[in-house]
Amino acid sequence: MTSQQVIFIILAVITLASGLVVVTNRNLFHAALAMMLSFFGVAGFYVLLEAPFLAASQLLVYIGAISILIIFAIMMTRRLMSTDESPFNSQWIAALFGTLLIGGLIIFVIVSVFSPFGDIIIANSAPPSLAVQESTVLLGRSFVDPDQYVIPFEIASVLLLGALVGSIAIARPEKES
Amino acid sequence: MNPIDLLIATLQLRLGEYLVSVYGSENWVFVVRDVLTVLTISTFCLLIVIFLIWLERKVIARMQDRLGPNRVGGRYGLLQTVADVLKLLTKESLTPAGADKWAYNLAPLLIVMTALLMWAVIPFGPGAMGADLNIGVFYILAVSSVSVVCLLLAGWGSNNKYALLGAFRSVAQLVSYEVPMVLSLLIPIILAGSMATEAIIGAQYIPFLFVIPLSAVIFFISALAETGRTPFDLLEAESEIVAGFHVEYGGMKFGMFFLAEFIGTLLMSALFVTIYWGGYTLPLVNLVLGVFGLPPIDLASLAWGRTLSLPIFFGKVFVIYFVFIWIRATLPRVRIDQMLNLNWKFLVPLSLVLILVVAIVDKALPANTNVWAYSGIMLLANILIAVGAIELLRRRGRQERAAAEAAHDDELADISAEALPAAHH
Amino acid sequence: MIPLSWYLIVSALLFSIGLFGLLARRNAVAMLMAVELMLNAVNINLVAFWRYQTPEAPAGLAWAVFVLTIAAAEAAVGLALIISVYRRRDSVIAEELDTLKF
Amino acid sequence: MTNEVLQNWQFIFIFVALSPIFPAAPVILNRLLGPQKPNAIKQQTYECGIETVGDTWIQFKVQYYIYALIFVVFDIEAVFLFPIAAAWGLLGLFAVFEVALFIIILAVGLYYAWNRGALEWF
Repeated sequence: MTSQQVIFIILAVITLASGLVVVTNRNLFHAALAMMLSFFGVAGFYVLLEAPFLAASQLLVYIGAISILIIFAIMMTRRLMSTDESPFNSQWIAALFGTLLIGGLIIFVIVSVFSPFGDIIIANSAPPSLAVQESTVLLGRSFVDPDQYVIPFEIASVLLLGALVGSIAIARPEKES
Repeated sequence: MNPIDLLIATLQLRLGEYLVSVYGSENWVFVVRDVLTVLTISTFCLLIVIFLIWLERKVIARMQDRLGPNRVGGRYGLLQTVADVLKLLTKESLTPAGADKWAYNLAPLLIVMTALLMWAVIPFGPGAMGADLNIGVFYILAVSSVSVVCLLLAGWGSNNKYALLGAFRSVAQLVSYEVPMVLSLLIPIILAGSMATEAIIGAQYIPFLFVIPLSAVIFFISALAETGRTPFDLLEAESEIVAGFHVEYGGMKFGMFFLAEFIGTLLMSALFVTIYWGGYTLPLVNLVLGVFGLPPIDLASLAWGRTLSLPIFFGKVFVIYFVFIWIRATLPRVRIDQMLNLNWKFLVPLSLVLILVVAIVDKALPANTNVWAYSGIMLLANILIAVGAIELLRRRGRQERAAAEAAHDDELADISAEALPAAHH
Repeated sequence: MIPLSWYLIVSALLFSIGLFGLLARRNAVAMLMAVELMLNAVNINLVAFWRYQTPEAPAGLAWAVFVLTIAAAEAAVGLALIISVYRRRDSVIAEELDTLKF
Repeated sequence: MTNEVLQNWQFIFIFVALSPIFPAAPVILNRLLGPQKPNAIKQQTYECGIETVGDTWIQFKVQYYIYALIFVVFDIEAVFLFPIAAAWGLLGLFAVFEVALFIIILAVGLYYAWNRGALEWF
């Protein structure tokens, strides 16, 4: 086992275990903490996949921004965070079976594509070496390249504008007249 | 492995290269080297704080015409901080009733971790750095954004109204000032064409401080706010919210917040030096040497270059750090609405304008422009924007003052109009 | 060397965990957190396929950044809605917000 | 890990793994050295000597949330702009217009927030 594989397994355990805590913990604040840990594990995967820029973005956006929004929302709606009630709704058993079915199906497909049980469609081998070391520069160029992602790039700014305007309009309390 | 070579390699800060030359490029050699580097950087950070606290107390005392620490450790009170650390170590460590134990205990740990982790990409000398990541500056921003979460953890975990209120204030402040900091850091990256810290140092033929001074000023102001230093120390505001998010912490757990603040301030100085002042190099000296036709000093080619660059680097860092202390001794604390207005209504629009102008100027100039002409035009653009912004502020300030005075006069008129008839009766 | 399938399996598991949370949690904020987990799982897939299949074109990276954008926009608007609903109805339990049923 | 990019990141992994030691050691030392005599009064919430009233739950301002909102939007903007800035030297004149458009659209958002009074501390 190489050191990369060891790191991968540690990260996978961190990500999945804290993911489970997120969906099962009664204390919402602890769930949010676990969610941050899970995000952190995902950032580790990005590093292993040689996308360090995305790993840093993951920290900056998910942990530094989205988690803060979520914790704010938890605190603002905190009065209802009673810890004795069940965290699940009435349909949770059906949800569990449905999820197991879907998850099992996806994993079955992955295993049958990549493993000796089925026909090997995609070679399950080492990644090709990166031709361009600077994947970040490649990414930056693709955002403003008219042949690539310039339209999504501009649409993203419109989406952000919409989100900003919409959420300010929704979240601001009505002016007392 | 020869002990004398080992010693020389250590003193030259080339231990990693020495180990590789002896044992070959095995992975375990790199692991050993990395572990040693981590231990060195972290221990250095923990120990320098003892000195920094002493320095801060002494300098502020001098600026306020006091003596400062002068009992423990001789005439200059050199060991005062050591005594303070011992005191913190022997205090009872309390956990307040009703505290969220996870959050309460995790916060001091995490905040020091983030403060330490940022040092990984700061170059102390040519090649002497933890890891030369190609996203260096962005990595620092990402790690520093995690520290915001720690404050929320501390505030929430303490089960204290003041702590929670302090945490909310801190988050509003840190989160707000992260925006101009991020935006101002884009500008040196545009100029250097890379996010790696060492590449940015290499790009500074003329230090960026003299090419894009406005970006440096915006960065410095937001660094003040990000580290929670005066005039932006609303995080602690002893007189308003007791001590902010760490009111319930005592002993070494409190010490950790203190530690993180000082490491963070030193890091911001180091980052400023790296990005705007040529880091461990001597660009201005090299320019003067160039005028006389002498070759520039190239530390990277010297065997002892890394060791020699340390005093250069830390000399600059302590100059910037001194400015931090100076500002603390000079300016009073701002109000929370002033702090937020300064950020959102001044710094953010200003840095957006600055990015646009720098981007346009950079592309408008032909690619083969002389570095002096390029820097001169950039500097001119910066000065023009700064003058324009100040003029705008002045006009706005005059308007507001006029409006306030008019309102005040009206009030006076109303009072006298009401009061006079009453006096007749 | 890590096979591509490892990433895909982890991503599938994370997606399933998120899906379960979305379907089974009562609290609307918790449901939103589960959605964020699912988006993360998708991102792992995008980046893994980019790295193993088309490392020369940054398609996976670029779309991962767009997913990041959408996740942020979704969290901002979703949480604003939750806070607004909480202010009016004094509840963030998804089952209790059933006015449209009647 | 033979790859150079991963070689650098291996250092970060090691740093992350080792860094908890440095804050944890003094805290644990404090535990060992300091006295341990907790009692109910000592552990009460500190509010300048006044007995605490009510729950810690406070109806705090939605304003804090709005600042966080605007921050999130600009944070994402940074994620887009940083790789573009790093690649700036390789880009043509056309990129300036695209980036300017991008920034101006977001500046409109800031202007809206300003105009709506969302930036006022009330």
